[in-house]
Amino acid sequence: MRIYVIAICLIAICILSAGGVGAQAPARREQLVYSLTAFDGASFSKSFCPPSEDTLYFIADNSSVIDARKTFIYFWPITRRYMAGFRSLDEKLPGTIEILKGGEVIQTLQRQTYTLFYPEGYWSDKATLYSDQEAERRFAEYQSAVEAFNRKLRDYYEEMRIYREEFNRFLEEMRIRRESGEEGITNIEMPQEPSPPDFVDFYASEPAQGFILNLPVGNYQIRLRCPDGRIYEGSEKNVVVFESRRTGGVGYEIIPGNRWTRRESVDDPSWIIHGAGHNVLYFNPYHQAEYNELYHNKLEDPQNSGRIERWKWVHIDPIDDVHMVLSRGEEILQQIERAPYFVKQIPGPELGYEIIPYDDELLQRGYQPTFESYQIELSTNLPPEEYTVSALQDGSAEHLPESERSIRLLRKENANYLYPIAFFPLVFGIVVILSRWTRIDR
Amino acid sequence: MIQTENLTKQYNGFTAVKDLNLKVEKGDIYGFLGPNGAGKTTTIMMLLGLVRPSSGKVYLLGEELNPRNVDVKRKIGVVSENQYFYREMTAREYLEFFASIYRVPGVSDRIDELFKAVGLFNHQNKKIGAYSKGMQQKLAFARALLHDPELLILDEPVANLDPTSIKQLRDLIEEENRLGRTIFVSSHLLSEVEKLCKKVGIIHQGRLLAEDDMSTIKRRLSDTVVLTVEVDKEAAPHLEAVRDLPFVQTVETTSNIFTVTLEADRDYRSDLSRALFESGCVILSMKTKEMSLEEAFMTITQQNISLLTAQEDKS
Amino acid sequence: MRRRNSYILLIIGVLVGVLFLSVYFSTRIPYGILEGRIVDEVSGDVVRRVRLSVSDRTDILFNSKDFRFTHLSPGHYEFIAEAPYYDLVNEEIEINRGVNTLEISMRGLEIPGLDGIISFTNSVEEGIEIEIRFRNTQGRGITDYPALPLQLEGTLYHREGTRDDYTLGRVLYEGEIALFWDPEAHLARNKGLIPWDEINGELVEETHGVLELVLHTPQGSFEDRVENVALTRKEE
Amino acid sequence: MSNRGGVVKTLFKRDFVYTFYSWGFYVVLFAAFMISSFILKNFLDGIREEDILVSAYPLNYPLFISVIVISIYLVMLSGVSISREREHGTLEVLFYGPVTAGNFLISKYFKDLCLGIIALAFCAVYFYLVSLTTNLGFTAGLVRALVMGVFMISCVVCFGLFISSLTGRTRSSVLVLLAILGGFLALQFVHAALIGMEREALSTPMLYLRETVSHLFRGINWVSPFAFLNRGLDAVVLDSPLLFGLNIFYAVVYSVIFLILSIISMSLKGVKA
Repeated sequence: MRIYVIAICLIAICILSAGGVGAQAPARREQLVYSLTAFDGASFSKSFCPPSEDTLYFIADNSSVIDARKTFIYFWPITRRYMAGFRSLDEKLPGTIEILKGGEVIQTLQRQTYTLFYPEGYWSDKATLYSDQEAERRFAEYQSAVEAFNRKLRDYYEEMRIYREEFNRFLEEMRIRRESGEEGITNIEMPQEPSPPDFVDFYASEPAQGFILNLPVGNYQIRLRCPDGRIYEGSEKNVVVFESRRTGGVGYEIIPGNRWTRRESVDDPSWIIHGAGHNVLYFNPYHQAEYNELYHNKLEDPQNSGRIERWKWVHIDPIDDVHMVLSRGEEILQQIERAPYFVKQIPGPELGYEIIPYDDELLQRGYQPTFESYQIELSTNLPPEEYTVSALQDGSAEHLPESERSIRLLRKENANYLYPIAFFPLVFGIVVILSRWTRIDR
Repeated sequence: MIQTENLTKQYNGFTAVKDLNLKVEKGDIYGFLGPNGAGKTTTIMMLLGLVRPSSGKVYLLGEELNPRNVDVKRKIGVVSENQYFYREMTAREYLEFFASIYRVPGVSDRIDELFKAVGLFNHQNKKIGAYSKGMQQKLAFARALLHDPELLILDEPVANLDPTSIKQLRDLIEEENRLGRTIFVSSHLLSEVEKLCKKVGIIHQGRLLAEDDMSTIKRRLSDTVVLTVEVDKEAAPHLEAVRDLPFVQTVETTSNIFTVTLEADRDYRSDLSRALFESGCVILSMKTKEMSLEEAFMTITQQNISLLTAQEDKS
Repeated sequence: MRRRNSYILLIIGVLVGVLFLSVYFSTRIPYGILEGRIVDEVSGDVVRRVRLSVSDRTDILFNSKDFRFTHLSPGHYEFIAEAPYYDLVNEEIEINRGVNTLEISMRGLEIPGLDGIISFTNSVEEGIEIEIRFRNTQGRGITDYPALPLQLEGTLYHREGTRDDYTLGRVLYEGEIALFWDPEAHLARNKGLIPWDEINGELVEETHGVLELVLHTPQGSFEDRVENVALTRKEE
Repeated sequence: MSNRGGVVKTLFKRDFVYTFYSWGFYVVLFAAFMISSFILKNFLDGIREEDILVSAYPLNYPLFISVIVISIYLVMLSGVSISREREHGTLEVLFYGPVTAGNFLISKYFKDLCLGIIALAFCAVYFYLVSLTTNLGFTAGLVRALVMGVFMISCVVCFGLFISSLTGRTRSSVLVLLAILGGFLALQFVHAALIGMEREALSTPMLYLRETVSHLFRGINWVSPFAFLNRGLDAVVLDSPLLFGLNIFYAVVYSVIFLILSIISMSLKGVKA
């Protein structure tokens, strides 16, 4: 009897606890959040940390920006995430950020001006953080570059206008000459079309204010202190500053020739490229670093989840000043240079595409290359064995560290033999047991 | 060879063996008698160090027993009540295995010799799983004798055997005894012990009731007659009249019935009826229950326990 | 069998006990929580940019009434609330273990730089709604101000003529106009209403009125006139 | 050779040899390899569409599955090894002679470990044949994984022996083993489910439960032999000699602790069912 009573109590506890799950639907509240511009190994991830998350994550010895502000926070049950209504309320909280380690304040941060500088243009991921005067200078540089571009554009439009007028005159002249019976090549000079100016090839974000944080590996706490010395309610958070487990490796993005939109990554040195049949592969090497999955996901957005026992590779920078080699053992089979390629759409009923080398003809027809890459062809003539691809610094015979990847060409036609192989322990067993039977009296 | 001092074993408040003091001399065939559940197996387990005594001491071959002292165990052979085997082995493999554990020299000859002695020579390459109970018992004997032990402990050795096999094994035991081995046989069959043993210990409910020469014990158990006397009155008030008679050993009453144990040296029935008549009772019936040795033991009751203990006191 | 059952019961009992105790202790917080609402005394609306302080903690509410401080050790504290153009609130409070609630209303002091009013009217279903906007010396609208105890009086005339050229006609309404607070509004959160059934006489479609207003504030009285009051009831 | 060593060797030899005279061992290997073949066949079929597939070393997963299957077999085998001899009485007969709990357990341990090693040798042969057939490659990593497998199997066997030393009957050994392993799995599941839940969506008792479960989970990571298996094979994939060595060290410590616990528990429990 007693056991039933206890069981009922246990069930009741579970039901009551489960009841709490639905009961606490949080409403829209004005709350303190930290907005984050965190260095993620390659670029900067922007997110915010809602009050529900008590820890912020940053990569060690790199600058990241945080700022404390008040906004409306609400829970969006569909995505199970907190959302911030920065449009309806976005107020910076005045004060300084204190960084504590072991209960002692080790740093006090003031708001600083900063800009994110993208040396390869707005669309590139690569960015550098500049602060204070350098930030102002970089932004001013960008602004003057934009102004210069605008001036050039105005000039270009003016040149275009003149060109059109000249061209019309040229056509008119031609018409008159033709009408007057002149035939063959005329000696009138055709006006040259002006070329448009190139857009600014870098970008700097508008300078903003924030606390710039740059810490060595460790666990810290932060809090926001009001100018009058009080601590803001809800501003205390833990900070985990971590570093990459493995750095200096080379990872590859592979564009398979027959499906250029679905790419493969070969980041971990232990990963193997398995091929069968004919393949053309375009390799794009990257510098990379390996981070803890949980920490890095939380760095990208504190509301992300991840597993602390897993690791992930982050591509830092594309590598383009190397050549690649395909080898079998010590024997080098192919040496591959980086080259531009063009993806040509195939019109008609068989909608598809073809990747062709970019050449002068395409250039003259005004096409831009679609991508640049290292092309490796795995032909059906190669015997099914293990091959290695690796990247070598131009002009050097040394492989870049951790740049080697195995390519295995498989005999997939033999897949059906796998089942018979599994029977061999049984065969072995039959032999052993039969031999035993012959040795005993029945 | 075996000596115990106040050996006691309690399981969760139940006393299986209490203050047991055994003494087995070198060269004895010692019979350890008692009904099922009397504590025989527990005692043997304690002798072998497989069950830890609650209190008391065990001396085997002159040394105090220590579970880690395996050298003593090399000098003991054991046949247990139930036979446990690796049934997937052949009999020969089985003996070879134990020979290896006991490090028996000249294994092959010794095994041949034993198979011949127990009559299993032609079955030695059969799987033990295919053996009959009797064959398994014989194999167990062979295993126990394999390493030429000084002491042979046999727990109900002939329990599952047919008469021919019993004879065969009994001869074997006697033969081994003649060769100088001390033999400790536990049994609930008195007849078995009677034929083999020179010395007997009787255990009941964990206590050693008697330990003596076979002939003495035998006399004690057979020298009594139990009478059931029905009278016309309530028996209890007349108890004293009966108890005081010199030939009466014990007496009990239930309603109008006396259960009286008499000495068996002559017929005391007329003396008894006279005494009862004089105390004012009329005898309605009188029945004699004369037990055989076997019966007496098989149906051990409070009566013959008190009988054994009473005589112990007298002598 | 019975022994084993009693072991199982004992183990389950201990587990349940541990669970209960831990739940009890985990829900029993060892510190005080202070939570509550802070509102404008007159309007019951949000007090903008109110800064709250208790112990060594602080918080600024930009657009909310609800506040909450946690991890306060039990004891006596001074609770301070300060907001621009509001009277400072300074209260002795006692914090006990668990949740403590505090309701605060703040009294508005002044409308900053008030120099006059601009009024608009709007015909709505209930009557003629009057928006009162405050302007400063530069004639700009004032957006951030507390609710003050105001009184509005007005006279509504029938307009004879066009907006640019009219004479005042008969009086349609005269006297005090009820004021209410519109928290959603940006500039004119003070609003008045003249209900239709308090307007004298039959109203003819497409006619307009002229409304003369006097607003009494702690910072003085201000007048304004609305010259094109639509006298048509707006049906929803 | 010392007395003790001789006894251990004899016990070991008997147990070891007779395992090969029954079907269990072969059937388990067959099952493990069938599953592996199935996985590898799928892998190869996966290449059919695109003619390319990037993956971690594809034999790792089947090897992991094989080691798991072998471990389950061995944990069951070792889990019943003492209780079965207890139940059948054969343990008692051994203890009539010069056999102690220590040499009995050590012989059992080495028997199961050697069975594991033989099973891993079979795996090596299987994977070698697979790699010959399909060119999936028999790499140094696989060899390292097989070496690690020996230590992992040692953990599994010691755990099984410990459970067996506690129980008197085969049936209860199996039930206890299943209950413990099932409990580990259930806890892992509950842990995953609770960790995945939003903090905001949990009531205080549930939060507490989550904390408790996560502590328990951390504890289990050092008690469950399968957790060692996981970590060990991870160390192989990561190709870190330090981690590899460390895991071997952990496995040895774990084995020794559980072996000693088993000997103590067996001495206390005695030879009877």
